Amino acid sequence: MTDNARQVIEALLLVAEDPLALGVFCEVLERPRSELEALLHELRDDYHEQGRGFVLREVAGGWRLYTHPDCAPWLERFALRHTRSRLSGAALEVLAIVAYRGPLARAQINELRGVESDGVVRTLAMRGLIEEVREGHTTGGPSLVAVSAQFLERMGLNSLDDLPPLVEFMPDTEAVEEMEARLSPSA
Amino acid sequence: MTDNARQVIEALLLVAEDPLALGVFCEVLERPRSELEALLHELRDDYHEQGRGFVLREVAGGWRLYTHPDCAPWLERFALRHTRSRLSGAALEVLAIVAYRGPLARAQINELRGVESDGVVRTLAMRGLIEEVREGHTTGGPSLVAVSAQFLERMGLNSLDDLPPLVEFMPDTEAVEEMEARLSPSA
Amino acid sequence: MVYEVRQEAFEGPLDLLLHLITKQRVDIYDVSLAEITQEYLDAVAGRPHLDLNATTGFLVVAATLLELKSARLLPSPAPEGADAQLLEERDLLLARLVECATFREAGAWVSAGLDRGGAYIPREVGLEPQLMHLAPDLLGRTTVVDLASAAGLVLAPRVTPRLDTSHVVPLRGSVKDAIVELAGALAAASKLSFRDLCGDRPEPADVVVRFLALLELFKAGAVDLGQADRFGDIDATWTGEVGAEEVLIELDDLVTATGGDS
Repeated sequence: MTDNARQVIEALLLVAEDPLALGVFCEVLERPRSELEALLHELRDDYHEQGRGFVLREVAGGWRLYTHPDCAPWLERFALRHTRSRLSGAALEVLAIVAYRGPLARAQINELRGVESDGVVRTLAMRGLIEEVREGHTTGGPSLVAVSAQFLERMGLNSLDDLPPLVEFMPDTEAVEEMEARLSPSA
Repeated sequence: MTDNARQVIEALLLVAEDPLALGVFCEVLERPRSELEALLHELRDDYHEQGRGFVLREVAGGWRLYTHPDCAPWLERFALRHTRSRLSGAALEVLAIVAYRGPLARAQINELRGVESDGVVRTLAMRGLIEEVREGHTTGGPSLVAVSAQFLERMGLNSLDDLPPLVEFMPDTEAVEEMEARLSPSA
Repeated sequence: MVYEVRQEAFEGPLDLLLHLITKQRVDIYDVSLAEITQEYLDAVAGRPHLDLNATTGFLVVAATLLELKSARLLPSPAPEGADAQLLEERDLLLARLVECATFREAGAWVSAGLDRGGAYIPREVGLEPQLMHLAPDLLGRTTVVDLASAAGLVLAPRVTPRLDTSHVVPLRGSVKDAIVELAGALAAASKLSFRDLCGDRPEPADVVVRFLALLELFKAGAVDLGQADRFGDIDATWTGEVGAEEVLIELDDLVTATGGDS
């Protein structure tokens, strides 16, 4: 019966259009989480060891099949769509702010960057990388933005907890001291 | 290098929405038909022997991955309860193109998306959201697709004129800015 | 001292300030506002039209710099209080700059992550036809806005990666063609406005090419130019003294003489 569960897991992964949460497997298969989780890990390792053209990844709170990154050049030849246009520096900054400080209001983004960023926010929302959420699900509350599940998926993150601590990106003490010196009125 | 070809074949099968003709594999991999055909047969037998949840079948002049028939009962349960009640990104894109640019030929959709979309078009037609119309109601004219009355009704639109103007939804194209910068002598 | 203040390169005053400070090229209190202003005006003068966003952005930058500078230059009547206030302002500004630099770095990390993630292509084929009828309503919560957003993205002009060919002069042939075309039109009508000469071609590149062609014709003495008022339309009158052929020969000579790098 374990073999069968494994088979059904693979079939489910084949028809899924989003990362599938562990809970979905549990419900469909009516088996305990621990067992299914073990099977998913086993499958992932299996594909890896057998050098398959697909990989199983746990991202954005679920499991999904992806093509192996080594195959990307051939797939680009097959599907032009995947040559994505790159984001501007401004867009990446806003995306980082929303990932680390979100959910937050547009006005807060503007304030953090010291420049009006509504256009960039709109572009990111249209690309599905960020989305509007409402505080406490009440209507009439302030409209806040947060990163989307699609963003997590694209980044290969399971949740926002997997983001590296922001402190890693801070300029080092030396650079800060230098900035400070240059800003001092007595400089 | 054979291993790699096998890997790329699997990756192609994973992303394909329609059966892939042998010629497609040849084109992408630049390898002889006989070699690739042998690999496809090998893969098919592989999946069968390993008792995978998916099978590789040669149908309609091409190769495609299907779920294993034994898994059907579980997949039905999944389809009833867990398929998301929203369109996939690809389906939404095609529907948007047909709504804003239709009636248009399938080839035009593929061109606009930069990727073969016949499978998605078929799905949307099957669900009654788009339908085939004939230019000038003549027989033998090119087959065009347009959104259906059911689609309008479901979206709460009176006619296609009620769609919001597209210009509001165009991203702030970095491309336009870049072009402008290139024209300006100070760039 | 050379300042590299290009409006399009900076996203607001914080960005500019961060650049000026981290480049270690200038002390912000030494920044010559007059020079920055002049450089900016030069850049603006070369643009086909004035970008309101960039212009107001510049005003914000200039005002920020002016504020910082005046705070430093003005003698403070009550040194202690004023110093404390200045220090406080400085600390606030420093904190914002550090934040700005941090998120820029984080953005670079996000970029690398998106690139890496882009190599993984998800399976998104979905249910097989025989199961499709079991799935809930496909349109679900799809709104008109979702639809329009998807259309906006997929129908927007596609950004394609391309080689930077800006070092190649792309319009020379076109200028020649335009000279022949304009000379023909002017010889026939004897007098035409620039607007007429551009005809129904609203493309900025075409307008530029025609303008350059008109200047060449003027330089060679083939046309006389007149402009009734500032920003008004330009009238071109065919002198009949020089033909298009001669203008072209002269242009070729010029190109050869300057090593083809005009």
